Amino acid sequence: MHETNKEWLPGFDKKFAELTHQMVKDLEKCLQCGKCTGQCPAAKLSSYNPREIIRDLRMGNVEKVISSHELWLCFFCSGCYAVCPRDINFPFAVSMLRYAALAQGYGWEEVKKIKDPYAQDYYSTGLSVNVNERNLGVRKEIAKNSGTDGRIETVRRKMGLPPKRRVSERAMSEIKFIADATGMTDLFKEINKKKAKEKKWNYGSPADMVKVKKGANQKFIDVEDEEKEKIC
Amino acid sequence: MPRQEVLEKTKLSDRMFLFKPCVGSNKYPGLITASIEFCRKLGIELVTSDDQTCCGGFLTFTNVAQPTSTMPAVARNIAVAEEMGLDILTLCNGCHTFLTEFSHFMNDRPPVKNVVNVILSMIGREYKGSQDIYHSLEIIYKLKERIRANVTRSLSAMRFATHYGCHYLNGFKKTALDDPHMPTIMEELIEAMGGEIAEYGENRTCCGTGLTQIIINKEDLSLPHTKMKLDNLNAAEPDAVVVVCPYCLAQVDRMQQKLNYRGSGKYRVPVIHLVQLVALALGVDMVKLGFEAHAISFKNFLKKFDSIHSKAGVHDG
Amino acid sequence: MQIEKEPRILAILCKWCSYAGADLAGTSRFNYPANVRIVQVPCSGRVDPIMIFKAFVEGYDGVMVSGCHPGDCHYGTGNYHARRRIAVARRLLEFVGVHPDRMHFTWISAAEGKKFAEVCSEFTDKLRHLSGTEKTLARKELAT
Amino acid sequence: MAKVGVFVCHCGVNIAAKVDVKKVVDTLKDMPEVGFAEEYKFMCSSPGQELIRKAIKDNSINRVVVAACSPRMHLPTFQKALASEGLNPYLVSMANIREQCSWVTDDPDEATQKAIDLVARQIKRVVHQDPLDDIYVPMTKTAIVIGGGIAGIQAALDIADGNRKVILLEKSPSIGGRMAQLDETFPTLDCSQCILTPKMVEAAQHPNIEIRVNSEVKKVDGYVGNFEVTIEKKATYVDAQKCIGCGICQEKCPVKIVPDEFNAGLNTRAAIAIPFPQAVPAIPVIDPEYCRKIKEDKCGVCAKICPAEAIVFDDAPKQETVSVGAIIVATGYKEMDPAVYTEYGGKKYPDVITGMQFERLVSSTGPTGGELKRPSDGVIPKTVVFVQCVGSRDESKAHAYCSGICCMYTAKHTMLYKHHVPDGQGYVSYIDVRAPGKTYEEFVRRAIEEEGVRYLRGRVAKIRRLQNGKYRVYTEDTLVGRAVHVDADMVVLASAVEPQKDAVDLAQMLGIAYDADGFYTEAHPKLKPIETASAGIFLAGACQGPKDIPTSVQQGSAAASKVLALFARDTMVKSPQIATVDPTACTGCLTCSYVCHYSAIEEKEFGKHRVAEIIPGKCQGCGACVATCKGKAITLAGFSDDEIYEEIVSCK
Ligand SMILES: Cc1cc2nc3c(=O)[nH]c(=O)nc-3n(C[C@H](O)[C@H](O)[C@H](O)COP(=O)(O)OP(=O)(O)OC[C@H]3O[C@@H](n4cnc5c(N)ncnc54)[C@H](O)[C@@H]3O)c2cc1C
Ligand SMILES: Cc1cc2nc3c(=O)[nH]c(=O)nc-3n(C[C@H](O)[C@H](O)[C@H](O)COP(=O)(O)OP(=O)(O)OC[C@H]3O[C@@H](n4cnc5c(N)ncnc54)[C@H](O)[C@@H]3O)c2cc1C
Ligand code: SF4
Ligand code: SF4
Ligand code: SF4
Ligand code: SF4
Ligand code: SF4
Ligand code: SF4
Ligand code: SF4
Ligand code: SF4
Repeated sequence: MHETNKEWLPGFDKKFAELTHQMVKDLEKCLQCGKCTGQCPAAKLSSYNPREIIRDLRMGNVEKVISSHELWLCFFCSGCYAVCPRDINFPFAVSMLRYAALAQGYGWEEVKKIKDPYAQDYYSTGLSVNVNERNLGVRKEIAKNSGTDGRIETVRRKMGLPPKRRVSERAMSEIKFIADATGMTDLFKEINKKKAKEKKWNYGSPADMVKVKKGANQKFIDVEDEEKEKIC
Repeated sequence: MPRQEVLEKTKLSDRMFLFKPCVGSNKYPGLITASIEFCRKLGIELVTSDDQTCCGGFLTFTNVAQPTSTMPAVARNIAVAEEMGLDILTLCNGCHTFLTEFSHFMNDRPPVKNVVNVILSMIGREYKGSQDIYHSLEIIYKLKERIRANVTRSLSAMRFATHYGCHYLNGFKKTALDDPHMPTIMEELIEAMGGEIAEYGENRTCCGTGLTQIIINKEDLSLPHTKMKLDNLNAAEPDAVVVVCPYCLAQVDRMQQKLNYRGSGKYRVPVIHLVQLVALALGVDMVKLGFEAHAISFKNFLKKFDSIHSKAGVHDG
Repeated sequence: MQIEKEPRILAILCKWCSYAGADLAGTSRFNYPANVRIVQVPCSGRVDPIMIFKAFVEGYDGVMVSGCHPGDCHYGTGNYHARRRIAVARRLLEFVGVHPDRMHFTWISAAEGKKFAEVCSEFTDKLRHLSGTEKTLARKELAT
Repeated sequence: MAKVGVFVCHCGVNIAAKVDVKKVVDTLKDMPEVGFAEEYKFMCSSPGQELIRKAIKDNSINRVVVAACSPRMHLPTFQKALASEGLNPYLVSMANIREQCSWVTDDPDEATQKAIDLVARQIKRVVHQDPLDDIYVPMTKTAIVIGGGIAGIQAALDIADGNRKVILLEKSPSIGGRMAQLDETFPTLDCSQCILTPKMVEAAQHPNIEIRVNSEVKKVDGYVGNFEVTIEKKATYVDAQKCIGCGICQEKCPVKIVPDEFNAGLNTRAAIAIPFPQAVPAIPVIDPEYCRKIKEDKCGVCAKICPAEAIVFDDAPKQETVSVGAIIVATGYKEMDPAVYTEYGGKKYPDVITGMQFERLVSSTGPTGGELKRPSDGVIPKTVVFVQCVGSRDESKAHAYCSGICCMYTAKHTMLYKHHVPDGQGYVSYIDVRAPGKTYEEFVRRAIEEEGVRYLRGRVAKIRRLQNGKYRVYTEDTLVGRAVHVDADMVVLASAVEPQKDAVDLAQMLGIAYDADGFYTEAHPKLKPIETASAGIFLAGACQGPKDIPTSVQQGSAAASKVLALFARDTMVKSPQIATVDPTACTGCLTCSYVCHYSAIEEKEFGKHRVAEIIPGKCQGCGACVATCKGKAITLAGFSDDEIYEEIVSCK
């Protein structure tokens, strides 16, 4: 049931020692009461279960957690923190665990999805949101509502604003400097190149595997079927 | 923290730094103009700067950048406001969270702060940690009585649902202005402006953006979740839903369009940021509210609003 | 008269927990170095830093103070007072040139005979490794 | 001139096998202080003691050192030997050459050397020892019990049966406490009122018990044996002497909007009311906040109608000071207000009620006459969720501790529920079921197995009201790891047991300790669970920590036996090893009074100065003050600076 290696994976603990040790200490406070999961939006729709992830971490099943699909299901809504009787800031732990996953080669395909729309824009415009509306449907609605071509640039002009928000030259050069100096730029490049490791584990009780939850992630159910033997 | 204590800690000044949110700028520009205009009416000058970029903290929590990279990026943005000697007003739950969390982190750990300042010194800036960072709810609630006294377009007979979003109330459960499970400040504000409240059960449920879920697991998690929330919201039949975060705004606004497009129901509740609502009630020029940039039309909303006002014989200021 | 070159230790023990713990070390026959001398006080809260200085002046190589575990003090809070006073004493010792490690503060319950014997042995070991010079210096200063 | 007799024991071979006893005696007998030295096989035996007695007589020694085992073992033995020869028992000292020497040292030479050293030190020390006299304190053999719940009633009855006078003080209008509000009680499901009422009546009729209701403690002076307690009786506006308890007044009073405390706020009552039908005493009290006569000088109906002319509108609080020898604190607990649980609706949802409200809802003396109907619309709830640990085991919102009783009363509630609504379904949300009492686990199993209650392991995350009037209760079934919800008609919150609001104020008046939560702290968690750190003040019931009825009653009886044991003597003997202040050396800084755990140090006038004074009856002899006093103005008898420093210095 449990991994034999009860330690944090090599490398990870060194790099994030300060943060992770505090985090693991925090997780020790968990009562396993389930209040977090009881209100978790992701748990409602999938086999994700914050309490179980904490349980696994406490039992030393670190690799199981960081190689799981479930790690990438958290909404970061902090609802779990808001109700937790021991004030465990679980979304923070998730964020750290995702770094741990990346350090071990898992989850790169997920951050790639994020990097493309947001990080790329940040690097080139200083903002993580682009003025170009990618969704044509939305553009059509805006066109209808505003009597324009539906582009935000046009609406902004109509409001007496420049077509898109200005970011100064100085600001651009500064954030590029920071990005280059601190390795952000390299990481962006790395994200493009990285090929994700295959995920090893997934959660979910046997009951979840038979019963497809309404609106639940079909993809995960498939995986669960394949992985059934491994878990039981 | 009891509400009174937070209110006492909240300092109002006649000049504040308006921290422009990315979504607010390039998708819903009305947020920024409405803020500037309504604050002007209440005697507060909001200052912006082109040196301000995306807050930067966002990149950490989406794991596309290491905290070591984003810490200086966040500090740089705060430093821009510090150089002007202004406290920061944020319009976004995310900006507020990231700026606050990172500044606490640096203020509590002088060695981290020092390292960050070494990097900032190379671009000629310094992070001091001297200015306060406020969520728009804190400032607007503090202004409640001033707002009440200056309403020129009462919201009477208009029914509003509220959506507080996650990060401010949940993430700061010990220090936020209101209770994470049963907040009332927005309701109080709406009532102060003459509006009515449409209650619905899923008020405190996440909008579904989920910081990254809108990208990572859009179809499987984010969308079904938002749909569930919207169905519940629809049943309360509000004239509009009021939010305090541009990400929530984008999600609730745009996902309605998406669901309509897919034929998964009829969703047409306009989504309005609190600053736009205050600006509306205080009589700010309609163009500055930027309703035209929203996907869900304000046509019916404004029709009802206008008919009430023409009946009452009230005219735009 | 003491065994030559072996460090000499004064152990100031509270009557309720630590003294009883030392007794238990005896009843259980846990040997420990013969140069340990025990003084009984009603409570570790009775321990005055001057007692500790006095001991160093008198030529002890180390002083150990032990009371009941936190929360178990027979007199409620005496051990907390002790902890605070000893922290101050430690700084003073350092100031006058006595290595602060020559003073050991610990909690030993009536059931921890083994712990008492172990602490005595470990403390003796530690004192063996500390050079005597700085203590001599201190003695001179204190004596004048 | 001190003349010390030294007696070195072989303890069979226990000492003699390692220590060369003879050498010890030979080395020490020439010390100038020593007047006599001898060795013997068993010093603690009768012949051993005789040796000491003889030396006192024949060699006129006036101090004794016995080198033997631990003083914890035999010091009293040798003290008695001294006393029997007319020598003050505090003039003996023991060198512990067994536990500290022969048993822990390998090498015989080292052991002998150490033994000589240890004995020599005690010889030096004993010279500094002063004769001490035991302290005798006279006492008042009347007790006061503060709080008239089941624990207080039990304590009062036991003391009264022991033929001592006792005052039973209760701040509300009736004794009975929380138990009077309960319906049936675990683990036997007998009716609470049926077993409590006879005790209440017995207390009221007992010649040795004086019940004082509507009364609170305002001030406590003195110390064990001689406390002076100032009591304030609140204005009740009804003359208890005249009232015949007919109850006409409460029927006729037009103001019927006072929240009924006894029914946990589920209904309202009149401004003048007897708290509940079985109250003892059954005398009404007017609530001045609601009475129209008192507030606006209108009405006056009750005065007109009262057959006994018992109404006195110009009543005022009265204070009185009583002398008592011992105090039992039995002030009980209160149920936490779950309003902070906004995720459970705060107080917004009428059908989300507390455990105590549920008790009243199913009680035949309750607002519905024992029919279980939910508060909002009177519908019989077919699905009820019982939520455990509300406010307990939750350091974030309320308390880190476990309330101890709610697991059991929740199991009881599910059974009572099934008895009222046989076709209903009960759910229990729990984290762990804590049922360690006798037959408790069996009781819980009965709820699960026989009554079909569904126990769901998981803390309730939130409750939302649905359009159809039901309440959706969200939780996780942690045993299968799935987020689930139950749609219930009613929800019962097992709200935490909390100390009384004024618990800390009372503790400070009494000078007793309390923990971070406000529960009173016992002198020792295992061995002195009834005593407080202040002599003569004892604890009983839930004021010390959450407790069920059996334990509260046990503690009530135990506290009574402590009081009776105290009262069995005419005076109190106390160890004379206490601290005294030398007023000429004291600077009056009173630093000492802050460290004293027993509030034994007070201020007094000394000439023109203010100095510290230690109350012998309160001082327990810990010595914390001695170490604190910068002016060395305090001496602790038996552990004076002279005695301790001599031990340190005389080490060779
Ligand atoms: C919902 C519920 C159900 C329960 N069911 C059971 C059960 O089935 N079986 C069981 O064994 N236990 C049960 N209990 C526990 C039971 O109520 C307690 O164990 C018991 O009441 C404790 O008795 P007590 O005398 O210590 O305190 P209390 O009953 O609280 O009595 C204390 C008395 O002191 C008075 N007082 C307080 N402060 C002062 C003051 N300053 N001056 C003067 N008077 C003061 C109060 O007015 C009160 O009358 C239940 C508890 C609850 C909440
Ligand atoms: C493994 C374990 C760990 C524990 N740890 C703790 C702990 O950490 N803290 C705690 O509070 N409690 C602890 N306990 C519980 C504790 O041991 C009991 O609460 C306590 O010992 C009960 O004391 P007692 O006097 O009632 O009974 P006992 O200790 O059983 O004493 C009864 C005595 O009566 C004698 N006796 C029996 N029959 C007769 C007879 N017919 N005639 C004459 N004499 C007789 C027996 O020989 C015995 O000496 C622990 C128990 C166990 C098993
Ligand atoms: S709510 Fe907190 S304590 Fe409870 S299971 Fe979740 S993390 Fe653990
Ligand atoms: S932050 Fe993540 S784990 Fe916590 S409730 Fe939200 S989705 Fe669930
Ligand atoms: S009417 Fe008079 S006698 Fe009767 S209960 Fe009321 S006060 Fe007492
Ligand atoms: S005088 Fe007061 S208590 Fe009496 S009947 Fe009138 S309102 Fe009620
Ligand atoms: S007794 Fe049971 S319900 Fe009550 S706090 Fe303890 S574990 Fe929770
Ligand atoms: S039987 Fe023992 S181990 Fe089991 S629950 Fe009871 S007290 Fe705990
Ligand atoms: S500390 Fe010493 S000097 Fe100060 S009041 Fe107490 S006895 Fe007097
Ligand atoms: S010896 Fe202890 S109990 Fe006595 S007065 Fe001093 S501090 Fe108080």
